[in-house]
Amino acid sequence: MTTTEQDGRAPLRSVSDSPPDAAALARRVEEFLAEHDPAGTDAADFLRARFAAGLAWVHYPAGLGGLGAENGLQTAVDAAFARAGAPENRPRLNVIGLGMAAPTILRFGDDAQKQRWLPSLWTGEDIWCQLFSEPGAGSDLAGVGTSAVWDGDAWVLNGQKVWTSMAHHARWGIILARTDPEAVKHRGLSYFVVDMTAPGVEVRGLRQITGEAEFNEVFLTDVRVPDDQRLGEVGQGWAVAQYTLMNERVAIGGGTLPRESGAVGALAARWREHPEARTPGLHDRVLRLWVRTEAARLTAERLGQQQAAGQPGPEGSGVKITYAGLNQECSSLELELRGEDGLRYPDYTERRPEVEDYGSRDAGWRYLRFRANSIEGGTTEILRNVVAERVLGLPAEARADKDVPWKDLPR
Amino acid sequence: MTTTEQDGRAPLRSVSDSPPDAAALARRVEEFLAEHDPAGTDAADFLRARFAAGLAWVHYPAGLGGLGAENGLQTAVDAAFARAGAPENRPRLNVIGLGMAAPTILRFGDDAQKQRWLPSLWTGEDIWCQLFSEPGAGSDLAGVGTSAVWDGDAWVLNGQKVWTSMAHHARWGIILARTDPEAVKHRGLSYFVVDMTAPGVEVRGLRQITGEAEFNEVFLTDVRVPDDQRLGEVGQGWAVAQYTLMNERVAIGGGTLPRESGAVGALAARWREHPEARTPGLHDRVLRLWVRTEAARLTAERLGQQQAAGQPGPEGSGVKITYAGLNQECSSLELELRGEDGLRYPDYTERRPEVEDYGSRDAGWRYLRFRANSIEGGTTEILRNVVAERVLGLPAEARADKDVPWKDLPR
Amino acid sequence: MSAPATPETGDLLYSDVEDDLRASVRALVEKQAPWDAVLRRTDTDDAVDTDLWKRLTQEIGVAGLAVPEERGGAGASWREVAVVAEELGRAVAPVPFLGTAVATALLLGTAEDELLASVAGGERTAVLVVGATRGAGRPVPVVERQGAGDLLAGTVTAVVDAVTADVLLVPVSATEIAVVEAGADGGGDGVTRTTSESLDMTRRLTDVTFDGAPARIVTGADVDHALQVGAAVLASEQLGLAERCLADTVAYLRDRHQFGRQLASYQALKHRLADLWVAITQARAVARYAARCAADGSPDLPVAAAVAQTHCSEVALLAAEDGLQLHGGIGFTWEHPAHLFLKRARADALVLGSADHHRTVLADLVDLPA
Amino acid sequence: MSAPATPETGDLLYSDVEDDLRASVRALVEKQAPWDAVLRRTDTDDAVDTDLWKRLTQEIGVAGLAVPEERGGAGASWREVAVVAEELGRAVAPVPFLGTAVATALLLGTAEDELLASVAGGERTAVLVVGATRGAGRPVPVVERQGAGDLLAGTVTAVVDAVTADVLLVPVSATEIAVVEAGADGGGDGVTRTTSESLDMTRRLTDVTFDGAPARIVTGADVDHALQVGAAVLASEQLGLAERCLADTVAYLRDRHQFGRQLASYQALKHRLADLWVAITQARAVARYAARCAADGSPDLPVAAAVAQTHCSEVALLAAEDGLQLHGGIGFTWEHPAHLFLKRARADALVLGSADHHRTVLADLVDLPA
Repeated sequence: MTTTEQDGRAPLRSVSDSPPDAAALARRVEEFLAEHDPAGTDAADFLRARFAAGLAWVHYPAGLGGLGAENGLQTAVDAAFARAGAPENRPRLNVIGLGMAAPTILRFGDDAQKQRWLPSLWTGEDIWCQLFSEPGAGSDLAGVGTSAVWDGDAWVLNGQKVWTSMAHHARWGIILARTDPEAVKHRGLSYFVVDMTAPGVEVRGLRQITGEAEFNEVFLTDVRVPDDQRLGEVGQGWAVAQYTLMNERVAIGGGTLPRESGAVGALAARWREHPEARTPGLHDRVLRLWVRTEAARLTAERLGQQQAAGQPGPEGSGVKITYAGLNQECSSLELELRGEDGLRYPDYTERRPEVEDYGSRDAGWRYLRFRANSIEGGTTEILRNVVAERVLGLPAEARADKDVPWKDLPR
Repeated sequence: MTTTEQDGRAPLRSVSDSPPDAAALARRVEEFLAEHDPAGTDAADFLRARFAAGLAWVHYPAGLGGLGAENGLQTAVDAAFARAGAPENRPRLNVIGLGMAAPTILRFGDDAQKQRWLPSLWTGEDIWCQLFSEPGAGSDLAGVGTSAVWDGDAWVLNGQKVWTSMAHHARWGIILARTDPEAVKHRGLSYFVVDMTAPGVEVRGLRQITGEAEFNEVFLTDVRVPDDQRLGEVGQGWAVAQYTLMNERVAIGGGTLPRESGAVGALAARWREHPEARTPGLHDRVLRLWVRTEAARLTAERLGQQQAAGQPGPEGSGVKITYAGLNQECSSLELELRGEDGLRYPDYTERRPEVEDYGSRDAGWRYLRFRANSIEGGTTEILRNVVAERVLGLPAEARADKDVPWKDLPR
Repeated sequence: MSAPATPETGDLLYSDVEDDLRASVRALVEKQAPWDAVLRRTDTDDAVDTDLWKRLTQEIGVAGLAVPEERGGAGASWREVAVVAEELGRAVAPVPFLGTAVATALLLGTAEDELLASVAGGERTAVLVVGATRGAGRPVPVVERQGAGDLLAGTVTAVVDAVTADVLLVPVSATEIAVVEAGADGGGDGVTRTTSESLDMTRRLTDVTFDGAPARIVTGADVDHALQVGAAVLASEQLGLAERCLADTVAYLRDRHQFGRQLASYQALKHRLADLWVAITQARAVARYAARCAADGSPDLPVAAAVAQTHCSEVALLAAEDGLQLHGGIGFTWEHPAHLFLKRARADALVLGSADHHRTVLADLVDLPA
Repeated sequence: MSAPATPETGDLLYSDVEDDLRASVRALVEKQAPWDAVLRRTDTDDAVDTDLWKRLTQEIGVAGLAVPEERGGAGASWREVAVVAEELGRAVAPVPFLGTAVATALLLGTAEDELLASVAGGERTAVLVVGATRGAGRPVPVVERQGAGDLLAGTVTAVVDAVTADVLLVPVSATEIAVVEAGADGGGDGVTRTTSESLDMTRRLTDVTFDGAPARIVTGADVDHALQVGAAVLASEQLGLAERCLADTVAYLRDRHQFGRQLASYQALKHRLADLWVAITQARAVARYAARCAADGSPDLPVAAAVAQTHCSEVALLAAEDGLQLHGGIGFTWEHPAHLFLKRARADALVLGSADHHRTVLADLVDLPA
């Protein structure tokens, strides 16, 4: 499949042989904006044209939304488009697609797959989700049991996934499934792209302790997936999934993070606004959390500077552990400051949450939601293992699952 | 060997067939005191006579310092002697002998051994020490490497022991040594009584972080130990040592422990005496430690009540963990309250400490000394394992030393 | 200034009678209100399990344990009340037991024998109308009396166990309580009750507004004492909850495998559970001591209650938070009971005064001034 | 009242120049003052390693790093000073570096160019005469001036790095400093110094008594600013110490076997070390930020120094205490270095103000009032 004028996409612009530098990119953005007035162009058309012009992710190859430029140059391009009032590509709704699916497709997909999925992914026309975790495979992701069995002309998938963000919005899902239960668990996996509108895919909201259903369970019953929706070789699924997860790390930018951002902000604001609730004991705890948050902020800043200087450090795991704890402790103390108000709750009715802006939510909601911070995206316990083993070089935990066929493991 | 009048001991009093109850014991004490005026009798003579009368440890058999009475009846007997101003048997200096060696001799010794060692042990004429820990075998006591080799007419011991309290006062030592390095480590051990005045026994003070030498290192070089100084069978040393250690547990009496005893007492006193040092932040910390200490006190009381009611609970490990932490945190906070004074130290000169009364020592000394509380007598880490495995029934730690000859273990 | 004297500790163990009582309560609660039933109820408007309450009071007599036989009770003591609280905390049972305990402690000091007997028998429920976070040792806000008659006017927010109370006990001065009949349908003359969603779904808070409500004025009630007794009872509830969280977590970690190993075999998790177990043994000791002080009229009750609340609040919260964490993702779902315990533990840490409040009270009681 | 503004962070990394400086200092210190030599010195009366100090100042120039070239220094900055502090903390080196840093920060604000140059060159050492625990943000007690002349009278207790100082800088009013020549033998006219055993054996405290000591009065010195710079330098010392404790402990646990396994393979120990490592990455970030604020004259220095001291005091103490614990019995012996670090860390947590003091200072600075 190639991009054509018929399907509404602009033709590929011929690009010079050497990748553009910052100045050249700035010129291209300027030219593009001159040709496509953000105010006067349909948003979808604008985004398709921007993709075609190679200004989507400039470090991607030409023809796939990029110009083969250096990775660090994207920020300035995005800023220029933002200043011009250009439409956005639903970055929050498609965070999985943009952050995890796209780099995996680029790395493991063939040309047809890249051409098929990347354009509509980047423009936000198609939302993506990630079907990895299962009820029986959380921290131990390689233990997934969803089966994929070859049936003449397609893979037939059966199983249950859980903790799937955006599944109720998604057109496509990346999925890790077991193609060989006789193999040792890391070697019996393969990686597919599932059409979330295909027969047999059922998405159910998963109600959580806040009362809402932010995540989903996804049930797969005899879902047929063509072989051209496989990424990577059969049995290579674990390596592909590892690559996906490597891209999960939150990128920490080079700019200065605001002091008092995050959960301590609401706590400090409450402290300032309610002198009647102050006690010496609470004061000490507020100050301790303020200092720890400031230390965490400077640590994240330093990590960003290291990454920018090409010294990627392993501090990321530490930063995640720290922020999870701070969110939990700050919101808990905030409830205490609120006293009677802290014992009320707005509404436990089951519903889909509208936005992800935690700052606007009730203190009780935040206290509950933040409990997941030390579980989602790697539990604090697993991250401590990571630090101990990969950073400090301490011996790995003993494992009993290395030389046993997956089907024979205790579950 | 039997007790005779020649060696200064009173002849055995004939005892009735059924063991005496509390009232009978009280009468016997009264009679004994009438016959032996504490004020007018030589202390050693008095103690020997008390042993012979079976009023030393009334639950021991007749002839061995006891009358076969119930265990709980000793407290009243001791109290009656104390009220009468009877001489003491050096209980603090001989804490190892009275608390650990004696029950082990009673349980594993033959008649001759019991008669040989128990009388002079109880009277305090002979101080005992315990030669268990080694530089290479701390928490993992069964790994001891001190060797005992049979050489015609005696065992020849070579090795190094460490953390030996009282060794510089001791006449006898109980020792765990390896008689079979080819066996798996728990099975190659035997248990002996060593004459601390024998050739080849060298006791050196072990200086600790307070500057003092409270403990010792004991070096054994070709020390000959006759076979009649072995307790238990050859190869049974581990079981004997386990019995000794079981007796290490601090007995918690039935009486009411004083509120604010222990390290929090000095902290609270400092707080009361120095209002100029008070800050709100420190106040909160003092109160937290006060509450934790009170909780620990009530927990120890409850444990004592359980034991008195014949429901021995496993709470002892928890109590030890808790007090170690409280001692450390209270003394550390006390240094902070003291400010400048907390930065001074009386004297780091190497010397033997006179007494064990921590309350009379400088705050800095206590801070340093209490660091050992979470190491000596079972580290906090090992005790957490004990609670997790024996109380909560969680799986034991994986071990690599179960089926390997001791000599082949990594060290 | 000097170190406080050491009061006699008294018996901190459970008696055979208490063990039997525990078994009865547990059997009834497990049958009538297993956690999934408790959870389902939270999505309804019937916040209180009135059926369970009826059986607890009438079959087991839980409301009359601390009331002498001659005044219509069972003639047991606050020790037995505390054992029931442990079991109800274990089950996060949605019944007005805590409020009844406080009201009973209050009524015991008055001459309200008829009311006391009916509360003890479970025919009526009564509740002290003060805000949920109010702890002993601070002046209790009072509701205004209108004119010469005994008509009340004012609002008390966030009252525990007021949803279904028949009788409201309202502080109107430092020494006087107004007794207000709330009416069978929840709205007596001049009384409006508004029950809103609460963080702790199993113990909702009610705002009570009086607008000319007729009342009978009673003297002899000691609100601070009642709140101290309540703190002792609440500490036992927290103990029961913490034990449940630990037991559930141990069971889960033994059952669940990751990387081919039982989760329970990971030492870092083992040590966390060991520390939690140690904290719970302490919670048991302080809760038992507070209960025995309440039972024996010990002058050390103010200290015992403050220590118990400070300590048990933190232990219950730790048990609930660690329990949820160690369950991983499943503990974050609505359909798992972990959140019921978390919400109760988080709220309980504020109910009847926060740990911070109780430490401040203790500072005066044990002569450790600011 | 509102949230504080966010100052620019600046560069928190180490430059190549700083890396080279670190390597030079480490090489010298490892050769001249390995831990067993430091330990042996503590049993002598020569508390300060004057020989090491001479080589540090003359071969590497550590005393002049923050002094401009035109005033006799190396023209580097407080960033480089902080790197040296890390290395000296790592070695608990008994040299008057911290005192020199504070004195230098003070003198930079005055016209005392000759004295500043001689301090920068290591020919003389100077020290600010205030008690060891005094932190920025509180009024500094002053020594009395006698009569019309500039003769001092009074005692200042527990001064850091005063053992071998040639020049004493004594606050005599809110804005004035008296410069006192202490004399080569430690006892100038009217000056008595008494150095006693100190908890931290490698940094002993000195009581300084003035009895008619002649002095030269100097203006322009900002004691609070000097103490803030000192706090930033001390934070780096604490960072270095914490890193050393972690490294030593990791090495020990990898080497030591119990129950047939490396101690380093026990997950509970692994997680403790992981947490310590995380805390140290934070200590590095806050210490670097404080150093950069001192270097660049940032108005955020008071906040940065208070945050750094609060955090690094606790991290260094944790590293030293956990380090000793995880070494087991051997760490409790005199002949193992663990106690050198423990004593320094425990003392450092009070030097230039405790964490509690710095939190109180922060409360004002960031508008979180009591």
